[in-house]
Amino acid sequence: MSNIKPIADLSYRNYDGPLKKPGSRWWVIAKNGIRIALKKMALWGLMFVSAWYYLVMLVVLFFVQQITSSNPAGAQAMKAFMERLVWPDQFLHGFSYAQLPMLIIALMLGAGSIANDNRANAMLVYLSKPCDKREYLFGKWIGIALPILVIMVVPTIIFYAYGALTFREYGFLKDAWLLPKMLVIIPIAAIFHASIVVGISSMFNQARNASATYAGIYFITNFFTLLMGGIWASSRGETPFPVKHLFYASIDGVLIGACKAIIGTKGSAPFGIQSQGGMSQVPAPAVVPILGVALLISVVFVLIAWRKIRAVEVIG
Amino acid sequence: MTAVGFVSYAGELSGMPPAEALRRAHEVLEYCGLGEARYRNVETYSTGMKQRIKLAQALVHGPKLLLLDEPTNGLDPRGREEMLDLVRSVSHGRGVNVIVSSHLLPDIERVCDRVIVVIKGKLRTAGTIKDLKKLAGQPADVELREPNVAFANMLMEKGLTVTPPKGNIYRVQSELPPEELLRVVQRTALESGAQVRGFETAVRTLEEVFLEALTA
Amino acid sequence: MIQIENASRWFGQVIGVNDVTHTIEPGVTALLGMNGAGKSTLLRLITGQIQPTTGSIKVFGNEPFANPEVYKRMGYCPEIDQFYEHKTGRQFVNYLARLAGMSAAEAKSRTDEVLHEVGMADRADKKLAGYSKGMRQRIKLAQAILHDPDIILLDEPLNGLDPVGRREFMSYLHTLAERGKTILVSSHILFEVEQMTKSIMLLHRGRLLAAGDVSLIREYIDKYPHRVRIETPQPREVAAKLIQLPYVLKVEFDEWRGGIELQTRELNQFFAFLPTLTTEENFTITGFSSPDNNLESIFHYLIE
Amino acid sequence: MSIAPFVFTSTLQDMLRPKRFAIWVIVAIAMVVLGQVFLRFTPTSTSTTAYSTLSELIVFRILALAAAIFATGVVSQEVEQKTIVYLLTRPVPRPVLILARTLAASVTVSIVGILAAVGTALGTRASFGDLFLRDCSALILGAFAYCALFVLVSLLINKSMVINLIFAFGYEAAVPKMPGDIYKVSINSYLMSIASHPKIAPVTSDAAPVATPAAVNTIQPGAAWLAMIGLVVLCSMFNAQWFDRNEYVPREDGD
Repeated sequence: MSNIKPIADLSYRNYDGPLKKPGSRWWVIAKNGIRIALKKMALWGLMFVSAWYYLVMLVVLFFVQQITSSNPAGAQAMKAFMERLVWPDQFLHGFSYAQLPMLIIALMLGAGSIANDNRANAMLVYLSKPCDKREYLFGKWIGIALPILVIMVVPTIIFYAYGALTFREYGFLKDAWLLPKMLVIIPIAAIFHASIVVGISSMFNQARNASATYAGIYFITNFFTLLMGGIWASSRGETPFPVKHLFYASIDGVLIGACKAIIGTKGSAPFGIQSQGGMSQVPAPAVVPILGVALLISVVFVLIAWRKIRAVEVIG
Repeated sequence: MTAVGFVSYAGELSGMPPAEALRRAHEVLEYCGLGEARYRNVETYSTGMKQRIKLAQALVHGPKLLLLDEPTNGLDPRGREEMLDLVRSVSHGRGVNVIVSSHLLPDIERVCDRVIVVIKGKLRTAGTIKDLKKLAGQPADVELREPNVAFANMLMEKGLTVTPPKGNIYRVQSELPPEELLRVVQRTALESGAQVRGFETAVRTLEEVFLEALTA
Repeated sequence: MIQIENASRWFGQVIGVNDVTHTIEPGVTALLGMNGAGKSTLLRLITGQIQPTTGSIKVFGNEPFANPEVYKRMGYCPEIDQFYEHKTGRQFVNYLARLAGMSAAEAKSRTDEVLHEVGMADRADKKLAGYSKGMRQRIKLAQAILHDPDIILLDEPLNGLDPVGRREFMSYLHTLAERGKTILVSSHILFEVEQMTKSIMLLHRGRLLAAGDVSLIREYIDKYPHRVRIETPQPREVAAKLIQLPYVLKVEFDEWRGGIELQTRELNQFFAFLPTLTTEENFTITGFSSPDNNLESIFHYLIE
Repeated sequence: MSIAPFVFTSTLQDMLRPKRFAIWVIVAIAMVVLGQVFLRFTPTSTSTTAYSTLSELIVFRILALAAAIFATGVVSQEVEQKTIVYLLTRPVPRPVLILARTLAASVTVSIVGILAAVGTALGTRASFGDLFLRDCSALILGAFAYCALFVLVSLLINKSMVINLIFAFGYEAAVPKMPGDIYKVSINSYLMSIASHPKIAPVTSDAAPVATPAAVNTIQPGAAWLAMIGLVVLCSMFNAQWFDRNEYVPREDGD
């Protein structure tokens, strides 16, 4: 018994424990990115803000129900209101009003993702580990796409469940494919946001500049949509060719257009307010081209990120 | 990101399971002398501590080969000493082979056993530092309290070759064994009124080895 | 000539420099200290980038803060590694030469001259972004000696240079010092500082802990008596002899490398006595040296 | 004082360097395209009204944006990138340094403004008549005013770019349209009075008002000129004194 030395040797000892093969590093990177983001309180606030349309609709529908059940006269008004409600449009509005908060969330998650690594030239740390560029980029990308996907899906499912349970007789379930369609467009939106942010983040070495640029692009293209909307509204009759398509030529325009196309609705004023014309009724673009544009933009930005990520800065 | 977070993240990136990575992160931070600052945010670290955490994240997954690029860059004297001791303690007798690249040759002498000199992409000299520093003919370096010309001349009269002094250090060449040579040197010093403050077998500094390799 | 009288400087609550008084003479002076001891602050005070909170600093007799007169005769090599990345090395140095008041032609010739001196004559036409650390350092050194200043302040001048570059620049500094220039070098690499100069200024937590000639300073460190190491195959016998000497305080045996190490305050007396051991009493001693007679140990003793 | 010309020309060269100035040329070209598009889609407007609308809505915004960007290049960008130490330890009096650099920035921004105005005129096929010349003088004066002001802000606050941008896009866009006399406190109103565009027909639609009619602007061009020149002189004198007295050392752990 006595040959065990009473005092341990705390000097450096080697680690010979298990080492996983490369291929699982992207989840490590993604998990780390999400953990850092979740620490920011603003993110939680934005999550609720992004679902504000659904929340408001829930409150509106709840009160409409209360009023009608209390006095029969109200029932008449409620039936009229319910008839007017086009359910797919509620999801369209829920989805489109979520895009701006989504953009901000994407920036919070991803603006610094590669930019900070560029500044701290942490690329040396990553790529000197058994983790190659593919995993690095995919890890960073998932770190943005996954949270956005979850933040958008949860309110949609809650609203769908509430609608399906209480408003079946008002034709909520008329379009049986409504939920599956939403479950198609939401991942596309997540891919779209994540790819752009990853691409832009890799072009800078400061999160601040990356966010400023992306915000700049967003507002400039948005201004463009505003202009087109204005022109479309003022020339009520026929819609000159470019306007119908250029209307969707902004960051959230592409997504809103894709959502309209997938759900297959012309769109209507929010909250079931009666109004004809106006921007919300610009006809939906064709499905394939708008999705093609969305995916093309995503691929382009991911390629930008791929080219920009280099362990050693080779200067000509 | 805290130090522990960063090092365990680096561990996971190397393939370690999360639990192992965290345990090992604490251990490695302790070795690198960052034990008490392990929960602090890495951005608040001083340059010295940043150099040490770089070493920590390189060691976390128990590498067999460690590549260090200018490990003592930007460190103050005490920081450099600690870093050099750290590198020595990690490598000698621990099965970790270390390659250090640095412009500070005395640092290299302190840490490394072997040296490779690469000039313009080609390998010029290689070998253990002990051999490279050996000087043919075992000359001795005699350090006087202050330079003394008489002392040098007297030595030469006694058949010893003396190179011109660098500061107050004279290099004396002879076939005598060191203790005999010392006696001769000290007797000459007494005669010439000089005071000998140091007597060592002369060695080439690594810098001389480098410069020689350059001109070869 | 630089006179510093009771100069101190705070950044909010952080103490940069605290009541430093010293006059820096022509020749090479080394500014030493740990990270955060106040070296950069002192350099910024002397180069007039900041003003002292108390006390005063005089360079050539007048206030350096935002004072073009002083800058005409002062060169400064900062520690930063930032440049105008889009310019080439030659353009950068030429730009600063023109700013120093030189005419276009004068600036061009002086730039070529200086680039040659720092060994960058043939490589100065690439964009600064693509320079190695050593090349950037040489460009910084070039702009510091551009207008042949009488005072040159260098913050970590050899940072990133290869051994040959270091050797060349140290000898270059030596020639400048001989031409009567006042050179202040802030550096962490003590064995290089030792080869450059004997006179140092040691800052510690903002205070000037020691200033002057290194060997003189060594005398005053009485907490750590001088050490002498003796290589001998008869350690015990030699030790027995040495213990008799009144001024020998302590003798240690080095198990690992053999030989003995002793401590004494009277180096002169000891070294006067030592020859008797080898010549008269026939002890075999193969060598002896004083291991702590270098700047590193002095720095270590003072900072503890 | 002989060093001032060099400081001015070197800074101007630096600001007009292709990599940095190209974006503004592209903006001018974009104005040509925008002019065409605007003309085609608003059949009711003639080329002068189109030019005036676009000039007021976009060209003067571009001017303010360029001023915010180039003004930071005068001092605060150098401080942030720590290269300011090379300028401050040169034998150049600080007032000369900052005034010459601000002048260079103002000239650059004027060029940007005029390029944009030329682009708009080409786009809307407007004649280069006296309306265009009035616009140019307003743009040049605006460039000097904005640059002097934004350099002043950059001397006082270190993260000044954001504040300048908010001023350029928020304050300068909103205040001139406010009722009452408050519009007299915004540079844009003075520039508008110098440029004195003809009353523009409002382009309204129920969705989002694209351009609202300008509030009644009672500033006389002469008074406007005086006000602007006064502003430039005042700011420049303040900048010179302030820069000469204060420390501009990049912030990092005070070693």
